[in-house]
Amino acid sequence: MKKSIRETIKDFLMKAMEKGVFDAVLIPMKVPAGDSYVYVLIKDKALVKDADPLPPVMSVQGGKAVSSVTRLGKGNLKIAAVMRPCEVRATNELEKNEQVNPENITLISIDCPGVLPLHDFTSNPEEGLAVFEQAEKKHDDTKMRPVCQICDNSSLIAGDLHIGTLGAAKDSVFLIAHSHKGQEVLQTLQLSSKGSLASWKKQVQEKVENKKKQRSMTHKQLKKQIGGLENLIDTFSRCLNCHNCMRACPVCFCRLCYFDSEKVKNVREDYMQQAQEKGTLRFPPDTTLFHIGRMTHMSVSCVSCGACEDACPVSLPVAQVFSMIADETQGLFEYLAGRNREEPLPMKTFKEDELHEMEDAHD
Amino acid sequence: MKIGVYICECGPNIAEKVDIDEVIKAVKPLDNVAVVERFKLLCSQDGKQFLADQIKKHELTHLVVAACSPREHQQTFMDVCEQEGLNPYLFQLANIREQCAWITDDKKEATKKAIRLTKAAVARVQYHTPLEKQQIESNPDVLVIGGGIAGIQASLQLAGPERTIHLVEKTSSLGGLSQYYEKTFPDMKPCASFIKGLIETVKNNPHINVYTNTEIEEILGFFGNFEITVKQTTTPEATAAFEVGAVVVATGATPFNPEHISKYGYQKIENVITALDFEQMNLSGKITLKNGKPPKSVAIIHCVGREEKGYCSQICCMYSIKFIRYLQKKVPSTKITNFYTDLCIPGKSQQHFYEQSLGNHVDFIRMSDLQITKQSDKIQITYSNEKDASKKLSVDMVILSPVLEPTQGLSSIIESTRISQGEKGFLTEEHEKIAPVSTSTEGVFIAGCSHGPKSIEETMSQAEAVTGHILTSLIPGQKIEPEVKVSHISESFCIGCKTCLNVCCYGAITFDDLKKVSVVNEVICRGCGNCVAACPSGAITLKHFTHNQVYHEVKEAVQ
Amino acid sequence: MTKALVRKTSTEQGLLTFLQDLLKNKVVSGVFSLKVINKDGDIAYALITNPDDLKDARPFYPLMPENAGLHLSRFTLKGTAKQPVLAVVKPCELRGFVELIKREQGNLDKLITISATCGGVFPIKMAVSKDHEKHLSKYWESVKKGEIHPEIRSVCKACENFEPYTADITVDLLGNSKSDAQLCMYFNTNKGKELATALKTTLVEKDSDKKTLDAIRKKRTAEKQRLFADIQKQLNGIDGLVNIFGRCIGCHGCSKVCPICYCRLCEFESPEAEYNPAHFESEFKKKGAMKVPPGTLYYQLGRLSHIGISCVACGQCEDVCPVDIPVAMIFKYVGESIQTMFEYVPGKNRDEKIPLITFNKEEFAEIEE
Amino acid sequence: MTKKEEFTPRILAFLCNWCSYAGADLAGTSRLKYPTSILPIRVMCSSRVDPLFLIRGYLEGADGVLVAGCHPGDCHYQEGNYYARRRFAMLKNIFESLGLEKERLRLSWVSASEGQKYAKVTTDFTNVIKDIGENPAKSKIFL
Repeated sequence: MKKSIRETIKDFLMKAMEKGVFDAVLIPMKVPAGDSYVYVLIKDKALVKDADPLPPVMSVQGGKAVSSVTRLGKGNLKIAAVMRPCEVRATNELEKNEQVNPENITLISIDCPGVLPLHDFTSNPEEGLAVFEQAEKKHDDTKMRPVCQICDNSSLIAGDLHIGTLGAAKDSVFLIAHSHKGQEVLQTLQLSSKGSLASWKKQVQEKVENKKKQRSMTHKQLKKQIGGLENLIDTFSRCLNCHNCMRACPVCFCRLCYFDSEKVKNVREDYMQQAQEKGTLRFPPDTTLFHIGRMTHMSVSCVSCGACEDACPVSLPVAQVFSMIADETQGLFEYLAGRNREEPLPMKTFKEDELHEMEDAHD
Repeated sequence: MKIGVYICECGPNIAEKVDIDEVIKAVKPLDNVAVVERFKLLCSQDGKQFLADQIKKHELTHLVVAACSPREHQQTFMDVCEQEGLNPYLFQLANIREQCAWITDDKKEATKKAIRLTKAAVARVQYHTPLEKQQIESNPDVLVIGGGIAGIQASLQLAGPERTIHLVEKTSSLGGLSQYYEKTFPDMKPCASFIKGLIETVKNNPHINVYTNTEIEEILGFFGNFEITVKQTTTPEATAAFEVGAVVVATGATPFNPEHISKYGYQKIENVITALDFEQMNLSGKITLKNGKPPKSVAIIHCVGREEKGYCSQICCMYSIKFIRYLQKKVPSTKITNFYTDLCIPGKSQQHFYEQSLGNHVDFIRMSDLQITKQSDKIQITYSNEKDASKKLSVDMVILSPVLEPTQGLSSIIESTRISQGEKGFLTEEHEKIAPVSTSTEGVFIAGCSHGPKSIEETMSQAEAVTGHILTSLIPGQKIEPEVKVSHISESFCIGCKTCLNVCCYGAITFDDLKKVSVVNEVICRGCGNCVAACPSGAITLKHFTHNQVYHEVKEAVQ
Repeated sequence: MTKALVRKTSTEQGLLTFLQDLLKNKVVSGVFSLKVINKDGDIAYALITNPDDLKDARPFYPLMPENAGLHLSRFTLKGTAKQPVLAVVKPCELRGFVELIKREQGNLDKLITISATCGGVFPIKMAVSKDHEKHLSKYWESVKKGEIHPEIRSVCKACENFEPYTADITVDLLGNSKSDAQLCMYFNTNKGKELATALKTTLVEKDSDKKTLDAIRKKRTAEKQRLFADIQKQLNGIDGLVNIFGRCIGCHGCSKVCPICYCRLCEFESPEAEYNPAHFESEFKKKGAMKVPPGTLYYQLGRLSHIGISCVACGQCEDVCPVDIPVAMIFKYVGESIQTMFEYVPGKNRDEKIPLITFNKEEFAEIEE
Repeated sequence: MTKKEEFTPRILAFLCNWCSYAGADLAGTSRLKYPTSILPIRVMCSSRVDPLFLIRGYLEGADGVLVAGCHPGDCHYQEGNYYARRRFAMLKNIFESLGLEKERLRLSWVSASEGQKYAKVTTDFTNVIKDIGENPAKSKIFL
């Protein structure tokens, strides 16, 4: 039955393309081998049929996709990007870092049921599909990625247009404009939102509330588990230094990561010295440095999308740890990554009267 | 960005074969194209004026011309740009004549291709960046290595109030081999006396510094700015250093020494001498045997060492014939027999010279398996000719005419100039046909027998060719303009694997051991782009042939 | 005949004692080896300077968390070597390091290498849940018998270069039936022998068991041909490539862990490799749609052209691929075919030039048509 | 067969400035006829031709790629074409191993005086390509 909600969404998109509201759509599509989904930028309306606005996995984070299409310029095409809320938020963060040109892009988000761990799906697509369908039906996310299970922003509207599926009547969806751009789209398609959103809002609120509970619980446990240097080092010591997490992360946009650069490479005798101080030096020595360092670089922009954990070959709970840290650091500045395009990046601004709790009392 | 696109009708050449209006229609709508026009003949005076006016009128930032091959008129149009203050490297020429209009009778197909090529040019030009000609100070002085006829000739022609020549000779005297030759072939004009004269003029020339008993220690730098260190081999040893803008390698050649080939009996049998011994004897005025008597019969053996060295020196036959003249003059009655394997008498006057030298006392025998032995007071020559084997002939004197082989001990020169040596040990020219006296190192030239066995005549013309090169490219007081389209290595992307150093055959890339990155010397780089394709990091760009310029041309072409 | 050290003790214990003696007697200042690094018993590379810490070392543990070639490169690249260090690595890691040395990315100053005839390793993903541990005893059995353990990575099953090429010391492991009762190490170089001299250990004349090793190689070759046949079936033209690489997410993790991908910034991450809007628009003309991010197949083919010639088939790329693309097997398959063409075995001989930085005037006349 | 006729291939020809580009010009000035399918890209030396150009050209939909340079020993830059040949040999081998039509790649030595040869090479390369058919990469979305 959710299938047809997908159809509804695609019909909407195709209609919009007919009317020339959009020239192209950026949307996930199943790969020919059928074992995964990737983003595709579609100009030929007919191809939209093969797309899937709500795929069971998130192989590439939508923010990355939008960035790679618009980083070098807005282009001549009006593009609708259909993504999950966390992907829209990542897009907004990237815009704040000049990695996205929003001018010709309309960001469309959909209520997110979560996604399956990428590795689980690719290793057995058929089963994956079945599992996901069930999960969607039953609103049961126990099979979804851990970080999705504690996501309290699965319906957050941060783009131009949002498609609400929660609390919607059979085969129908809520179309919620969230910006001037979004309103224009609905107007040109004579879809100006009249109907009440009450039922959607209600369900969203319920969902958010119990997710918030789960989230703080999980984070508490996690803190116990990894808190303290010893545990932290142990957790990350299995890390292979492949830096897949950084490469999959939408807000890690650096061309060359600091931790891949010369700056972290020492001369031979320094390594010897470090080893001799401790008796043993795990090699390379900067695994923990990398993760903590990365936190300082991007945790204020982390949208808890889980791409990092999906990409980790040794299944470190990266996404969970980072979502925990992100809540803390973003909380400091009453900031929520990507929630609002206008909100300046905490590290690019300051208030004169803030964070006094951090300083020694002056007297 | 405002690109102007101009399509040349080239009279009927393009207009009749390509539907130019179609091309215009296809190009007009492209991004950044400000204007598209056709013109009857863009390389004409009017054409150039037209382009100039267009650049001004439309304030063009880039120019594309669709016309003939870049090998025809690229420079013409680049000059127009330069005059109009538009950087000439913001221009691209689409070849729609040689490689489009002229290759088919199908106008439709030709038009399609013309459109592709022009669009590709437009796509490419958008990625062009202005390039500035750089100018560097240059030193007009020249180092000439080798005081033989080639070195002397080059020095005399180059030396002048504004150009000092440093002439370095390994031995104690100038003149090289030819100072021992009484006469030259085929004109039988005086040689030794002529050389003496030259040596005097060299010594008296205030603009030539002669260094005898001196060898090259090191040659550093590049065209226009070489730093030279030389070492005197006399005791006490002394070194000198000076700077020059160009180097001429005229290290000559030496006759092959037949001593080790027993069949010739050289140094074992009396009155068996080499060509050089004979030249010296002749120059001293008398041709005699050891016992002071004139020889009644003489055998001249050609092609000595040809088999061993694997090449023909192309001059041995000629000087052997010259020896006939010496003998006919000094010991008229003597009987002369020439033994050769192949007779080599090339050139316009040599044949005549040969025929004149024939006479009733002169024999030419094509021989094989030759053997020279002592026979009481005479010398016996055993040989086979076309007809019968092991024939015998006894003579008073045998002259061995050996091939020339390259001078030894050039390693320091070769290493420090990075010029290359062929398998036979002679120096290799840059290109056999299009650059016969230049070498792979710009500013280093070769003249005379160091490049291969040569007659004095050829040696002279090589020396003159070299002088011509230097006089036109290294003008006193004028800066030199090195190639603009050269490689550049991004310090931040280079990982220092030295792949580029390995593939560069000009030694244009050096390694910065402090930063552990490769660095291009833009003055030495010739801009082939080999290092660019070799670099896995994409850290090297070839100016005007960057990845993006080529790639976007490619992409648009196959669209 | 080669000089060998033979001791009546299990290979692992014997080797550890040997290493301990070297550290204790300051013959070397550090030992670079796999080691248990946390309470969960995870294994990773470590630079050990304290002899006591060697008790947790697991020299030839059948896992490859990272290609040690990368580490040795990073360790030796900068600064001058003062203290001698001994590295215990697997044959393909050593070959990777040699390829890096050829690219000026490391050196062998005061670095002694020990390697062993290698029985292959388990996929790293197995180690996450420690699944591999239940196979360990069986694994060591099959190593003794010189058989291919069913659970090791495919590239290992297909590896014919299990004999280290340039190691100073080779530990006799694979096909050595006596390995848990007897340590046998071959000292191939003076660098290696000096260690023995320093410890006043007497070496005997001994030859490695060529027959057994050849037999093993035969098995591996057969397995390789089988696996190559499989991959070849999948690699049928552009459609095959799209099927295999279609799910590539362009994380470039494969290049990050590759011992041959040594570039500071990968060409495919450089500004030159970025696609501008015009590119997408022109792609539409042809196809009406295109994958985002684009160029994933271009990247794979390009990487093949960059490192295929030196690929040591260590399998790291496949281990870390988030979408389980059989990268390693493909690179081994294509790589070997190029390498054979140039008669080049990466990492076999330090003095052999990388084929792409040299040439032979007489070669490949047939390729020009 | 008719299908084959309809299809006009797009063939990239990387030509070195000194020999092959001059040779191609000569073919034109001598009014030799050869297919318009050939799209010349001028480079200074065949050694500038980065294998990546060929890969990209192929993925962009070129039906064939020709690399032409000076004859061995005649390279304007000494040895460039020997390196070009190695890189080409490697790439061709990669194509073969991956089951891609290696016939789409071609290397040819054409001197400045070989207009005839250039016309011949381009003509029969075009025919070869016509036989293989269009480059399937043209229509692939998931590259």
